[in-house]
Amino acid sequence: MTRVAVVGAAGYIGGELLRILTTHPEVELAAATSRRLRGRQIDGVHPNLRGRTRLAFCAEDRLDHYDVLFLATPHRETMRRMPEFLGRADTIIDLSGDFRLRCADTYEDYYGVPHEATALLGTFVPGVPEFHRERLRTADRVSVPGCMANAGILALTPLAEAGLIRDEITVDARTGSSGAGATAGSENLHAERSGALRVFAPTRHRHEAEISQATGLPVRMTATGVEAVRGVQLLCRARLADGAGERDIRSAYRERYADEPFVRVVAQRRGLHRFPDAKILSGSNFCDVGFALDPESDGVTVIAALDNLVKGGAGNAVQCMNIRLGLPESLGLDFPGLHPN
Amino acid sequence: MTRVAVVGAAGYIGGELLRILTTHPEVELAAATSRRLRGRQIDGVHPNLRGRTRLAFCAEDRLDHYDVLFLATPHRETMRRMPEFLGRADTIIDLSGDFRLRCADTYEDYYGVPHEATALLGTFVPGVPEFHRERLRTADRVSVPGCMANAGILALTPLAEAGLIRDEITVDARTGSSGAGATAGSENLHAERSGALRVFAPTRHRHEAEISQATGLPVRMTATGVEAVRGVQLLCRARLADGAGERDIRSAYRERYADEPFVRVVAQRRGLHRFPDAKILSGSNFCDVGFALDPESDGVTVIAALDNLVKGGAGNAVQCMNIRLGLPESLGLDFPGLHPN
Amino acid sequence: MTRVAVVGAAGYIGGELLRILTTHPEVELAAATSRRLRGRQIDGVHPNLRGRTRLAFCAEDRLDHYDVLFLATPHRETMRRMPEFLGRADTIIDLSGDFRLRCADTYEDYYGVPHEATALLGTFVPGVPEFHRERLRTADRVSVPGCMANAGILALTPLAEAGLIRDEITVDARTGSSGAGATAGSENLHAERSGALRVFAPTRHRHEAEISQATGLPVRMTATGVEAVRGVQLLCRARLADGAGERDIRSAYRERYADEPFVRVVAQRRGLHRFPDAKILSGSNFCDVGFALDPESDGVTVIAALDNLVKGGAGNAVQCMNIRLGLPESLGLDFPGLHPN
Amino acid sequence: MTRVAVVGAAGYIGGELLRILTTHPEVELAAATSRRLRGRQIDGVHPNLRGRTRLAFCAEDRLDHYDVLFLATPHRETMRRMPEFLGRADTIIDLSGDFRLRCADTYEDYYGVPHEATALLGTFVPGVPEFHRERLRTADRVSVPGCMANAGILALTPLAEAGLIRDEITVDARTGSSGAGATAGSENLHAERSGALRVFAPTRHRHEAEISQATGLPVRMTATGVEAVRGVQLLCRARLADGAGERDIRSAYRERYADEPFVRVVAQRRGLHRFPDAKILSGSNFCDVGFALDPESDGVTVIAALDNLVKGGAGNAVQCMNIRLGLPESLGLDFPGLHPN
Amino acid sequence: MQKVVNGPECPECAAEVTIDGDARVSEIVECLDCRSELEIASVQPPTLTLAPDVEEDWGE
Amino acid sequence: MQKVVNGPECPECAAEVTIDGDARVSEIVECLDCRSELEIASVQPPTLTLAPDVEEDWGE
Ligand SMILES: NC(=O)c1ccc[n+]([C@@H]2O[C@H](COP(=O)([O-])OP(=O)(O)OC[C@H]3O[C@@H](n4cnc5c(N)ncnc54)[C@H](OP(=O)(O)O)[C@@H]3O)[C@@H](O)[C@H]2O)c1
Ligand SMILES: NC(=O)c1ccc[n+]([C@@H]2O[C@H](COP(=O)([O-])OP(=O)(O)OC[C@H]3O[C@@H](n4cnc5c(N)ncnc54)[C@H](OP(=O)(O)O)[C@@H]3O)[C@@H](O)[C@H]2O)c1
Ligand SMILES: NC(=O)c1ccc[n+]([C@@H]2O[C@H](COP(=O)([O-])OP(=O)(O)OC[C@H]3O[C@@H](n4cnc5c(N)ncnc54)[C@H](OP(=O)(O)O)[C@@H]3O)[C@@H](O)[C@H]2O)c1
Ligand SMILES: NC(=O)c1ccc[n+]([C@@H]2O[C@H](COP(=O)([O-])OP(=O)(O)OC[C@H]3O[C@@H](n4cnc5c(N)ncnc54)[C@H](OP(=O)(O)O)[C@@H]3O)[C@@H](O)[C@H]2O)c1
Ligand SMILES: [Zn+2]
Ligand SMILES: [Zn+2]
Repeated sequence: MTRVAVVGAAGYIGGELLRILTTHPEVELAAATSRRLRGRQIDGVHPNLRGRTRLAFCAEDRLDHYDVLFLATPHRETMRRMPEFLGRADTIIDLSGDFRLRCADTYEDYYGVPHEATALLGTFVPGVPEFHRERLRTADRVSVPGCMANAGILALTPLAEAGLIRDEITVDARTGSSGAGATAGSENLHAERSGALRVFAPTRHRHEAEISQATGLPVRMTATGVEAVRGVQLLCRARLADGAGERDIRSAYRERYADEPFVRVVAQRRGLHRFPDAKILSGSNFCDVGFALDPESDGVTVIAALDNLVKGGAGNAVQCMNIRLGLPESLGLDFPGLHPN
Repeated sequence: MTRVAVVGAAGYIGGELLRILTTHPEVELAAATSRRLRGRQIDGVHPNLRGRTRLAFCAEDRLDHYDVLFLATPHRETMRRMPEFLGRADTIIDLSGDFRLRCADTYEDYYGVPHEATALLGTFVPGVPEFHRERLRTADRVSVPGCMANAGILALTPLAEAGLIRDEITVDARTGSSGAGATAGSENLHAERSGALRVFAPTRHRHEAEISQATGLPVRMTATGVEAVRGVQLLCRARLADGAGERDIRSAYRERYADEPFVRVVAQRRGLHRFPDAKILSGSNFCDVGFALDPESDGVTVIAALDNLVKGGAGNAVQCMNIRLGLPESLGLDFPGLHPN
Repeated sequence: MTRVAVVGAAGYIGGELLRILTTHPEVELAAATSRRLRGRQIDGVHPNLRGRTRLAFCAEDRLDHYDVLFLATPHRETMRRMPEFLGRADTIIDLSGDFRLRCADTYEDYYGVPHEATALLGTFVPGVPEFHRERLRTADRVSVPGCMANAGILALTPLAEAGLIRDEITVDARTGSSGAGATAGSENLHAERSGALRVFAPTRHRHEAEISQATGLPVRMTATGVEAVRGVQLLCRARLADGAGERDIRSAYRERYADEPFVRVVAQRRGLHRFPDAKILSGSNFCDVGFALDPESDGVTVIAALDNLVKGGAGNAVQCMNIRLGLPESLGLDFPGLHPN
Repeated sequence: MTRVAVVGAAGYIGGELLRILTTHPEVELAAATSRRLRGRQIDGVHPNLRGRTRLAFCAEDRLDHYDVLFLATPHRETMRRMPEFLGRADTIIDLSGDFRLRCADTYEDYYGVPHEATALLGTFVPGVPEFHRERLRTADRVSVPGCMANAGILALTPLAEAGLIRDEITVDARTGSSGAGATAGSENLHAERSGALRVFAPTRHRHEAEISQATGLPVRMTATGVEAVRGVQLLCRARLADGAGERDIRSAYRERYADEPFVRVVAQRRGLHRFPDAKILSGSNFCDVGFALDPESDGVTVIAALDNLVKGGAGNAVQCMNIRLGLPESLGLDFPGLHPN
Repeated sequence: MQKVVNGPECPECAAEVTIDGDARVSEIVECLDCRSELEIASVQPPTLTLAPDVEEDWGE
Repeated sequence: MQKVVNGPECPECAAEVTIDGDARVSEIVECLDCRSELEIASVQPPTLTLAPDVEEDWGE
């Protein structure tokens, strides 16, 4: 049995890690930390785990050494404490934003503070199995992308790699409320957030830097909070390279994703479910990717959807862990999602 | 022009009072207080009022004297400060729970603290136009009922008065999130509250004391938070008195409410909208009341719905003000609600 | 491998059966019927199954013989066709309402039509593992209870059996829209149904007959459609038998459900999640049961929640199948549900 | 009193017209047609109007002659029947899509059928008070823009007119379910539509033609159904003309909209409500317009929101009527919207 | 203005039902209180009977 | 492995409460059944009392 622990386990990403790890057949969840709730049963704040575990949260200073340590702590905080965490596990899988960008300047530009562990920046392997699987097999430091970033990376990289799109890409992202974490504030008060169409990033959402880094293309991204708890959907616009057409796009995706367990290409001509929709992805580790060409211009609309807490966070992290441990990649991740939901 | 002011104007009831009062043709909104937001424009937290007013919140110590003063402050706090408020207006309309119950012991029983202004308890007229219209014409102190209480009072009093029901009444109330006010806490975090069916009062919800006081019958009440921002619906069960039947019930409501501008009897045999549903009442001052008899027993189900912030709060308070000022009772209250919504 | 088939597989219960059966390790899903969609891929209407199966719907006349046949067809229709279905499988698991009530008169009373296969009525074993496990081990005909009925049966039977409650029980049920199936009509139009608090059964909801049959007590039940796709919650009121108290109630549940894999007792004194709430049960096979005593009377409020499509339907049916086949009872049913959701 | 009638009055736009017209102080609602519901009370399908009117729907052949006739009928059908309607009123206000585009070819291109009343195409004045007020004062034929189109026109025209933006504009629109009308189908079934992020137009939504016609700029538009009943929000991206900056944008809006009763510029630096959000606009006739400049590029994001049934339909139509009749422009349209909602 | 006959009682809820002066036997009218569908059984004097109910089964 | 003492009953709901072997007087433990907060009153033998309730007023 692999011994794993989760730091920041009282939060939403932490809780989702606990859900997956407590049902994962090859790991033993050895510790889950919370400063505020130490000593309390984890099912007190994660009531879906009732009857599944009798684990209680522990304080961080009770951590010992684990095979894998997941970090589900806020950015800024995570980089400060990374040296300490590195000593506590063979493999660190970080879900915060602190080690996703390779370049310290870009970090400062998008996060508004200087990076405090620049020496470590280059040492993390991106937690994107679809593009870094080989490196992940031996990686001891993994940095999982942001929820919207992952959707953008999976949607756009195959087209960028194949040279099928050019120029600037625009991304219109929509996100549910769990993306903001479990901290109460007036912005997340039910009466305020419910039914909102809140453009919280009219330009330059942070995740654009990650998508740009992965695709090598300039990206302009907005983000809007929509009525949902879980779920992210991206609507991206790009211009086709000269001569590129629908078949090229479809082939590029097919080639890239034919054997991927968790990426599905959804671009159908009929039915209710023609393009990726986060509604049916809650709890699943799928990222659905689709596209449509404008018949009158060189524009292509690319659409991606995922559950921000799963393929946009905890599920993707466990997929990385499975790869690192040489386990079947889908272990613990086979829930397909619900319909209707 | 009547000069009015609102204390606690940054909250949800306060905001709804501002909405109604800024469009009311016969009043001048002279002041709106907030401790936290004093000096700020009121449309900062009440964005629906953009373009309607340039009023800023003021601190409470800036209040002078008004024709009518509305109190939209928390219970407990309100009773402590009532003596001070009484000096600031000809007519006080209190929306808190502090002066609704005539009996200090019942207050302590349901609110968990002793009443601190018992001498004032009997001096408030219940803000229920349907049953206290005459007293309201000259009342200087009005205590508006609780949101769910008002629905229960309007649904059950006609039957109790007419002797058509007997024994204990049970009330199962469902409420939206705005009923809990504008203070952020984990219980009202969107991701937690959204889609919830949260039984927050499995027995003895406070409003049962108000309904019992009004109807003279024992009441047992539960309350569940449901997915909605606005809206309250009550499902009440009672037993028919000997010999009472469907026509008696219908007549009792008809007689009571035929001329009431804001109570509608909704008990239809066909269609989608057979019984009261809060969905179509948002923003309106209606309380809809309906009923159905069990064909096989002496049970009757009584259903009531209203918008907790309007007929369950601010709208009802303005209706009381209109009566007190001798204005047409519906002034400022004619928005019928939306469908679909 | 056990060969199973689903009739009525294009509906919501049918789809949920497909979800569970396609991931169940010990069964082979051999056929799924739809009249309207025969020949079409099942993931066309059940998009969550994309990538999980390449099965297409077949017409009913293509059915051959199976180990287990699930019926997810409308009531009335099912009883007419039952003789035909009986010939097509060793074990029939019926999810319709047609064989739940033992008494033909009660059926006619609640369903409005005479029963057309009265000779078969007594031959079905109730699909309630918690109370009929032994009979289910050898049952060839299983009739799974209604979604709300199952919640009521699980909540109330332990108390009735132990003689802890007496007299009439009232049940106030709240349900999401998937309970009405996949047929479009104005009552289920999004703009009409969204946010509704629709009392569609103000008295005598059909499921009261099932709860009454199981508990032996008179039941009066109402049902309200609330904003949710999945999920049922029941709020039941009963009177305690003389001398019965909180500990007796708790012990009765403990004894009954200590070893049950899918019933949890949720009656907590603190926290956000004190009583059963369907919000966290989507996709899971749990029924949560809780209670609270009125400190001032002999009243007890009993609360139950489940996902109507899982423990209220398809999941419960698969649990019955597992028992019948001698498989571990939780096989294919281990998804714990999501939080937040 | 002005005598008005509504054709297609059982639909969602029809119902909203009835809501506004029954409370409008200067008009008499003389007739409301429905083929399916002729003879039935209008409050049967528009339950918010209970107690407001005793009008019943009439068949279309019962129409006589009115001062103003509103058409709330489907496109294609409306153009066929326009000659007949023209004879029934002094002023026709058409809410369908059939007379919005000046060019028959563009119509065919976007609606997929040839226009059948091309001779009438040029005779309709666009129902956009903000840009055609003078013509509307005497117009006998008014064609109100599409819901999303109106948001786009109001958001972009001031910038286009002032030469502040150049090249192609992209528009990502989000819309609630009432935009699709009151006809039940599986695409609008609550369980399917609820919580959806459904990209129903990945390219070339019809309303792009209207926005392009009004602004003179090429437009590429997508549309996504989001969880809401009412409400439209547009997120538009454009490039600034050389030298244009934030102040120019703000001035252009200010100049255009300073005196407009129903357009508000919302582009704030602080608070929860910095940009236009349809959440607070339900029932109101406002279109809120805002913008943000990308600090690192020449990109500008423009955001607009409105209630599709009000400023995107019925309210805008009544505003046009008020202008035509020489009435105060806001008459019957003063509901400011609700917060929270 | 349509002539109205000051009408008979709704057999379901006893509300007074208003019928048009030119109404004919077997036409359907709606009771404004309980919204039953009522059939005009006779016009002189006006009498009403309950029209057969269409089943509304919301299944939930 | 932590040592556990097979514990006393929860004073609220009579569930058996498990306490760590190294628990001290006045520490707070949670009843796994009813989630009351319980204070360890003594360790030899282990006894529990109900910790004072924080008021949870959800106001609605
Ligand atoms: N939510 C998403 O969709 C998503 C997706 C991908 C990645 N992420 C990333 O995952 C991380 C966690 O996100 P979340 O949404 O789960 O946030 P969250 O719900 O706010 O949880 C964060 C947890 O971290 C702990 N914490 C807070 N401040 C801390 C500090 N200064 N030091 C140590 N621990 C602290 C808190 O628990 P205690 O205070 O009890 O210790 C809290 O439960 C963030 O870096 C986020 O960017 C989030
Ligand atoms: N919400 C409903 O549905 C509803 C219906 C009927 C009646 N009521 C009653 O109406 C009152 C207000 O309810 P609400 O929902 O509007 O609550 P809310 O949103 O929490 O607002 C209360 C306001 O009172 C002010 N306040 C808070 N504590 C105060 C104190 N100690 N002294 C003075 N002011 C204080 C706050 O503003 P500052 O801190 O900025 O001053 C706050 O904006 C309550 O008594 C409630 O029971 C509510
Ligand atoms: N929804 C729930 O929560 C729930 C819970 C427990 C039990 N149930 C019961 O499960 C059954 C199915 O419910 P559902 O919600 O899944 O309904 P549904 O979504 O309407 O599906 C019923 C399916 O049955 C087929 N069908 C319809 N009429 C038929 C007929 N005359 N003969 C044969 N097949 C017919 C239809 O498919 P084709 O027309 O394509 O053949 C349809 O897909 C019902 O008996 C219901 O009472 C439902
Ligand atoms: N929904 C919006 O947000 C919105 C906004 C702006 C403009 N519009 C436009 O307004 C019009 C009405 O839209 P809606 O959303 O209200 O649609 P709707 O809810 O479907 O209503 C359309 C109404 O037209 C009647 N109708 C249908 N087919 C007809 C035909 N062939 N001939 C005559 N009447 C027919 C129907 O009533 P009966 O069958 O009972 O006669 C129906 O009630 C459409 O042209 C739409 O494009 C809609
Ligand atoms: Zn009637
Ligand atoms: Zn306990």
